Amino acid sequence: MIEIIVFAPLLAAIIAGLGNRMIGNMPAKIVTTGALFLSCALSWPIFLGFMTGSETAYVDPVLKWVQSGGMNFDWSLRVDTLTAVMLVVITSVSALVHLYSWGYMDEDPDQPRFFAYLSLFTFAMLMLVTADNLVQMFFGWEGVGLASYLLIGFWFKKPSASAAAIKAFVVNRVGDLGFMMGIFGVFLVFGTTSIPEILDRAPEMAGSTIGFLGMRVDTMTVLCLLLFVGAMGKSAQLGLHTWLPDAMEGPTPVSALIHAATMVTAGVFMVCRLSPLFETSQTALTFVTFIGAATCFFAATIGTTQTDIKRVIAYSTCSQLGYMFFAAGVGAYGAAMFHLFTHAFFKALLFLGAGSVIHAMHHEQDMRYYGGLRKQIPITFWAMMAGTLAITGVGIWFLHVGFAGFYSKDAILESAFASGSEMGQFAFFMGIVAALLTSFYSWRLMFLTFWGKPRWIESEHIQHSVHKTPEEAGEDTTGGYHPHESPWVMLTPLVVLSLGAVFAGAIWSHSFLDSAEFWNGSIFYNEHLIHAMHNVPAWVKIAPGAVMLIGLAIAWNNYIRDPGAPARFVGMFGGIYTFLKNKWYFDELYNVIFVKPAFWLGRKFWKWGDVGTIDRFGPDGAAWVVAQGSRYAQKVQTGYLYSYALVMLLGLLAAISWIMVR
Amino acid sequence: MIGIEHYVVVSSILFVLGVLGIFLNRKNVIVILMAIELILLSVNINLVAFSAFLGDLVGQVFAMFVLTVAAGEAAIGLAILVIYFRGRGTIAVDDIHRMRG
Amino acid sequence: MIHTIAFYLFAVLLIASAVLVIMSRNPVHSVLWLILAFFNAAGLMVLVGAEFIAMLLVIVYVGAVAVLFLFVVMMLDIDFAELRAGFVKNFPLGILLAVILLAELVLGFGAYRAGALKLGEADGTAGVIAGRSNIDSIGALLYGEYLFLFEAAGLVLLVAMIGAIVLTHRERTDTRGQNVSKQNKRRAEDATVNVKPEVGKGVTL
Amino acid sequence: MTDFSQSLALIAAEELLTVVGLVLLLCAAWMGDKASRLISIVAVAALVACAFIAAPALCGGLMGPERVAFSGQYTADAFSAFAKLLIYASGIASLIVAPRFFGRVGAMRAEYPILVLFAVLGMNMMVSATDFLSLYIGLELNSLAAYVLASFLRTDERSAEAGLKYFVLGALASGIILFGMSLTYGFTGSTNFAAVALAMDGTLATGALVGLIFVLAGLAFKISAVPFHMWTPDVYEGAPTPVTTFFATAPKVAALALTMRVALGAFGTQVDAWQQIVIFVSLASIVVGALGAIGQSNIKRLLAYSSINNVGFLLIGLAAATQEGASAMLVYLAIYVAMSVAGFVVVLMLRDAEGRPVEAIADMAGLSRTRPALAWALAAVMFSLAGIPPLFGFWGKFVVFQAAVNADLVALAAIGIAASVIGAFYYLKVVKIVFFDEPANVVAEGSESGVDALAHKVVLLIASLFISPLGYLLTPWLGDLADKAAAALYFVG
Amino acid sequence: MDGFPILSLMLLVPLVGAAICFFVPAQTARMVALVATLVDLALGVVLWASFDIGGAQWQFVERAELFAGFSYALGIDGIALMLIMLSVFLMPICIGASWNSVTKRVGEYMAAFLMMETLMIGVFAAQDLFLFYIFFEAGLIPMYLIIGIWGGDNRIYASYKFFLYTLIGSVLMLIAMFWMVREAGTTDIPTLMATDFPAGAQNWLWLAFFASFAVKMPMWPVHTWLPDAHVQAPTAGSVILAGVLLKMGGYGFIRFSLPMFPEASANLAWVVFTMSMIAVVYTSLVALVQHDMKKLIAYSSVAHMAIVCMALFSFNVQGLEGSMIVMLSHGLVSGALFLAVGVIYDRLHTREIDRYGGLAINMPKYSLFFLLFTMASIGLPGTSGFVGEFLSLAGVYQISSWVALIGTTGIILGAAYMLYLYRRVAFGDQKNADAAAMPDLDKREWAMMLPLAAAVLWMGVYPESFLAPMRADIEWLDQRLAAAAPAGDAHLSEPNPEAVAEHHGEEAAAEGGSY
Repeated sequence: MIEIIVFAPLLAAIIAGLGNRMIGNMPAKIVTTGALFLSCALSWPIFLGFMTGSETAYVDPVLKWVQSGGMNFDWSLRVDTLTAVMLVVITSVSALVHLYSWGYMDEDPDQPRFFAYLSLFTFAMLMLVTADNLVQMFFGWEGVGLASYLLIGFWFKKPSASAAAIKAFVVNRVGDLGFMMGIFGVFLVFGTTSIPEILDRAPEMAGSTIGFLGMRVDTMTVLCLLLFVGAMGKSAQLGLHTWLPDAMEGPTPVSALIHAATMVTAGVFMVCRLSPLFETSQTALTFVTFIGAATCFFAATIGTTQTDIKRVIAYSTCSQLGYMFFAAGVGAYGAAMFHLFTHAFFKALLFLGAGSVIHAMHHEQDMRYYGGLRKQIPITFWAMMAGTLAITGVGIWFLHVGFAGFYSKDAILESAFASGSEMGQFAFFMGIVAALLTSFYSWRLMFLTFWGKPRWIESEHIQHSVHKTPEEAGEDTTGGYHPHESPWVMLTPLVVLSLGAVFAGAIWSHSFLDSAEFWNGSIFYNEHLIHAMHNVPAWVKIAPGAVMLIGLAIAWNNYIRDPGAPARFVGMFGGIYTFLKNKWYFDELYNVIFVKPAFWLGRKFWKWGDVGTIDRFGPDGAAWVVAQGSRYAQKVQTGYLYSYALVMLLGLLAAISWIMVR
Repeated sequence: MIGIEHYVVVSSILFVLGVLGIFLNRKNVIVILMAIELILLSVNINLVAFSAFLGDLVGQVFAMFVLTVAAGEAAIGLAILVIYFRGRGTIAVDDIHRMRG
Repeated sequence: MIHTIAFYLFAVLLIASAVLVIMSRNPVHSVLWLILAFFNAAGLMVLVGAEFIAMLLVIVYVGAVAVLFLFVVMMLDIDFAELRAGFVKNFPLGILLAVILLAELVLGFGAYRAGALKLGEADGTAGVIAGRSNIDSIGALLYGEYLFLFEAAGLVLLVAMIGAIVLTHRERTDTRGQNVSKQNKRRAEDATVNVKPEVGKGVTL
Repeated sequence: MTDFSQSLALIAAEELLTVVGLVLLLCAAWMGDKASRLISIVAVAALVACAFIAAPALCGGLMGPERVAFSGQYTADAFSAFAKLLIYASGIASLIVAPRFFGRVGAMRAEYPILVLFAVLGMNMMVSATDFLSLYIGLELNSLAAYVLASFLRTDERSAEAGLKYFVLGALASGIILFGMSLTYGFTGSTNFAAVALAMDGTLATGALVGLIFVLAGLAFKISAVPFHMWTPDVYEGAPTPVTTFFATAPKVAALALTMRVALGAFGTQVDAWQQIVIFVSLASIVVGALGAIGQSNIKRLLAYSSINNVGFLLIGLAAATQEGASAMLVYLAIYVAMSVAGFVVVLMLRDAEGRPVEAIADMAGLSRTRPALAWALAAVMFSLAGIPPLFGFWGKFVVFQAAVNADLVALAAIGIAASVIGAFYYLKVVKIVFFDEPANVVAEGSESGVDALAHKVVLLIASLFISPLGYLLTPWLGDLADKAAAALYFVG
Repeated sequence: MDGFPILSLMLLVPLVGAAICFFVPAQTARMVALVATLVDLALGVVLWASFDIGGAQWQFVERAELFAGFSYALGIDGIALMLIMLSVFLMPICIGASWNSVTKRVGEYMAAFLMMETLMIGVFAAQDLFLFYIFFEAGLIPMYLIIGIWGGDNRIYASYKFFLYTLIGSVLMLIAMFWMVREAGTTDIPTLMATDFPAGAQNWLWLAFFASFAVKMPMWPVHTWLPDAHVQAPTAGSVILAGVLLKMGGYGFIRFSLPMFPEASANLAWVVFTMSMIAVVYTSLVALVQHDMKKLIAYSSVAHMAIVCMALFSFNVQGLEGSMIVMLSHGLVSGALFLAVGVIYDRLHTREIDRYGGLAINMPKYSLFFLLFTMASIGLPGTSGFVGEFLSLAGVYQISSWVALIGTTGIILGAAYMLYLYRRVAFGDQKNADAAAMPDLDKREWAMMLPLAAAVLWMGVYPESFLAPMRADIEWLDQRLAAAAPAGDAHLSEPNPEAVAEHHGEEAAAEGGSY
């Protein structure tokens, strides 16, 4: 069964990818989407089985992979609760995205390729979550990276798209360096890469020290941190996040699937999967918490200033991932996974909704040129509304009912507070601020897009479509453009995901958050924390809802009531605005620190090192010396008898002298 | 008493003079040929002197062969010199350097 | 005593004439100095009792080789005035090297101290046969033990002869030899021919 | 010691050569230059016959007193037989290639084969010499013939100049050797190698050492080792190409064999005295030979420098001063002869459209397209000279360096082999011009027909096959023979 | 297959083919070469199939005292088997790659290639020290001619550099060999591998061998011949150069330096590590700024080979097996990349990266293959590159975390330059009309690419096929090195990691066959 789930997408990808233009669009779409729905259909029973406790964890070996000395790892599929959760998330979102793409990519000439990539991605992601050893996880890890690369660069004619693709791959590789080093370290310490064995033996290694880069450090800390670097890269955490916003160059369904719902959460999954390992190092956990909290705040600040609808959602994703990490960091792995689960639904929903908007707006992505779309595309509007309500965590705390985000986000914030550590407190406050910002930018997005007057004519895309310039259009700010609601293949996923965004929290919050039986040992389950979480002060429970309302209010004020307010704000705090607008200047910084020096060094090494030094003093120098010697040897050969005789005499003299002084 | 060392010194001087004659001469090749004869002469003196002082006639036989060969050598040398002169019209040592390098 | 005086006389003359051989501007003079050197060398050889070699030296060298030199010098018909004078550039270096070589030779043998030279010991098989002359003993040796080399030396001379002939002999095209049979076969009608040259054109012979 | 008649039997080859030479001389005098082809053929036949005479001594590994003639002046042992066979082979090759070369300028003269025969005779004496007297006579017999051969194209200025230079410097070298021999004679009391070796055992008067140095220096001239090499390029260039072929092979073999006999035999008890000098000379020869060759534009000159370079490698074997080293030198010599013959035959086969010889390397550009077979043969020669396996030239270096290492001369071997890379420079240059450059269309296209051309091809084919990888199949055989020869050299009776 | 001289036959087939090629017209020569290489490939398959995994260490042994001083001794172990397979696998592809692109002097070209094949197989199959050397050095000649005759504009310089660089590297090795043979009294490689040379001499011998293999490998800073040679060589020449010739260096380390001089290897490992670390970073950065496709790939080869070097001197099974897999993988991948360059070079006759662009539009199949090989070069899991690099670096980490860290940066930089290359070639706009008009792969090119792609994936997904034959040999080597192996820098404190690792190793071995 699990084999079918995992390999059906691969098979579909191969058929669609290699068949490509030979088999045509429709068969490719049918094969891939069909495979995904099949996988999805098979995944839910497994998940539900774990929920009800009728399934138990098992490992399904597939094929021998590598056996080298003591280092053995094989292709095998592991199924347990954690995997099951990921299975449903991946297959469901992927299936819906496949379906959605039928409509979204309808006019694209390269559809088989697109669907093949999507299915390939799904396969890789499934391999990641079913991994029984770290190396297979790494396989999936890189496999999704590849798919991400391909899909970001799907419109490869666009220079920005291919640049973004490379950036995504290379930045991820930086994380992978950590991951690989982590695996090496794990192998060195435990002599295995099998996850269960590592987790079994992790506690007994706690407290030992190891030499690393010439320092003596705590073994478990260094291992966890190395592995976590990998997670940071994949999950776009502070420092290694720069690729994620650029990844929005890919088609929107891709953003929904990969850069919101699944791939970017792989880091969280990894930390949860290895939670017993991380639990052995408090330092590592503190670091995880810090990074998560910092990212969650930092990404949210940027999100408030972006005008590209997808970028806003991208930073939002980044920020939400921060939540998950600090949840994991304080030990609330269940909460982290739960947020991952709910986030998958509402973030995919938001992206697909945004895609629908973009589709309607003739590929215009700048929110400044939207406005008043509520009436034109009502279903999309309501779907987006569901997503926004979910992400901002709307709910009624004392009744304990609300949208999906309400359950998961509140649980995270509460557990952070409840953890009692200083870093937990820091994370809590960061989370609260981020929640405010989340509310603000989410509503800002909604208001700019769906409320107010149409500002479409300013958009070049629209101008292109209606063949008018703003001057020609005159008073009609729509430019005579009439957005249409998307086709049903696109709306159906929206509706389904909306259901998830609305109800997922309520349905599964108990299982994820409070049920040790549900997790059944697949993650580290901290009973104390759960207990403490339920007993946090009331203000802690109220705070998220309160800041959500504040954020909503600010957004309403700025974008509905007083559209001039943002400009005034910019006038007052120009510095901060520019700083945020330019994403804290991370790209520029990296450009100066890494990219430019790399090219500069490369050129130096080449021209000055290889050509100027090694060749010059090596082979060319030797050749020069030889040529010089040759010239001299020829000069000595004057052709005159007496000089020949002289040389003979000199030789004779030298020999005699030598024999005399010997 | 005149010992063998006297003869050796004389022949050494003669030998050195012969060598000098070869590489100091720039004027004409004939003198070089004569210098070679001087060298051979020095060898002959050596051989004969050693032969006498050793009481062994092989040295003198050797000297005879040297003499013979020297005659042949002179003949060949002069013949070569003649054809060289026919070709180039000069026997100045300084001019003999068409081939070099 | 007379032996010593004779030695020094011959030695000094030998060296002096050798110096003049290589220093003379005129090759003819050089040849003459060479002849003198040979004579003196022969004298030295007589002093150590090698009369036969001494005579041979005079006969072969003075009689043959030196004359050959003279002959060639004359034959080549060189304008000696044109020959650039003297030892140029390398002279000091050459002298220096020569002096070093000489010093090393002399010092090397320890020859500067009388009686210091220790010769090897001959096995005695080729000594002077008791009661017979130098030439007699050499003859016995040469035609006995060294017969093979003697023959080979003959070949050396043969080769030298062949070589000299091969190199210098040339069929001269500008001389006319006499061909008797051709002369005899010649008839008058072949010898004369009537021509009628045009005016002003002359006759082609 | 043997009696006189037995001595005469031992020198059968020399006798044959003498008689044939004299008879041919008569023929030449009688029939003139018209008979030159016939004389050549007879001369070749004589050399072949000589080879058959020499072969048993080698194959049987003969040595010892019964191979010594004329009370120790002459030794016809396996060692001399090995060298003689190489000399005969070289002589045959240079006789075969001569008519075509000289024929073009109408200078094929009957004396050429006769002089070659006498030169071979002289070399026979050299390699068999175990006495300074026979050494000297042999050397001079060879040298005089060689001087004449060098200036054989008497109308060619370069040939005359070559002869003159060769003569003057050769005479100087003979003088040096002679002076050395006279000193050795005086300080040891004998001219016989065995006796000299015996007398030289132990500490020695400086005079004898000086004599030793003089003798070796003179021999160094004959093998054209640095710094006594200066004549080589000029003479090789100036001499007619068949003669150069001869010079590069036979006299080198003879002189080296002689050097070995003198250094390891007569002066074998004084290895310490000359080993360092030989090491220096060998390295200097390798480097100077290689450096000198790089700038050359004339292929004959280049091959001359190459021979200097090769002598350097050979001397590494001598520096080892072991029986293994001697054996290695002989193997190297055999291969060297084949390489040189092949190289010069290729040069001889290069003609421009008018039939003039081509000597400029630049004119050989693109030869691989106009004369592919010739080009490949030349490439094989060049790579072989450079010592690149799988060509047989590598084997020569191989055994020599192995001998050096086994004699604990690791540093010498390392430096020597590193210096050999310099040599690769110019060998590659030739290959580059022949294969990589655009055809210069100087060399006439197509292969020629006729008996002479066929003879060239046969010689080239044999030599090329020998230096090709197939040569390795001969190694056990060659090595065995060289071992026997070296054993004879080291025989202490 | 007992007693059947299959190795000799494999040497002979291309040799005979080469001889024939000299004398036949162009098209016949092509066919002859193809048939000869395919026959050799078939023989290789037979060889692999009849190789007894877990059997004797040396198999298919042949011995004949044909020569003086050394023997004609052939025989292979698993390591040699794999490298021979690589050679025979790449050769038909090389012939195919030259099918149309070589038009002048075809017979000689094919002959040179076939000779090359004989020599390559000879290097890996030789069991005699000197026989090995002869094969090792002889390869210079055909390669010199291939670069020099059929190469690019600056071929003369490149061919000289190639020849002299590699020659000077290897001559010192010969002297060391003499010394070894004298010391050990045999030229038999298996015997020498088990000979303990005096520790004092080992360092010098090691250095002499190192000089040769470092150049061949090539290691920084003696790598500069490689970019030139690659750039100037014809496509097939580059393929064989990168694919097999570079492997001779690695093979030399694993066959000679390590087993014969274990102590010296341990003492001087720091040299290798330093040079390799520099190489990884240095050459990767240089690759990043190249404008010439072949040069870029050539520099990437240097970086990859640096990882091989590191891993070889990590003194553990993972490092050794990893380095072998990297070598095999690099043989396939860089060969394939050069082939890919050749495909477009044949069409446009330029290697300037900027002249291309947007090839994914008009050459989608080509772009797919190119992508696959790019990814394999980057070391994407699932391709051969990953298995090798992963094992290698895992091995290196056990000895030094610093070296492993620097080595692992190679995977970042590798991704950067390769993707940058791919982007400039396959992505973006079609800047040049002529590049945009190039047709996609034809059948011949398909037939060349497909086996390579299949092999790359096979090795990535199921490397067991390649690891299994080598396992026993690597273990033997590991045991040989055990006494000399330096301790890693980890020094894990309690509990005792060795005991744990060993215990686990046995367990895993016991379970090994159950899947």
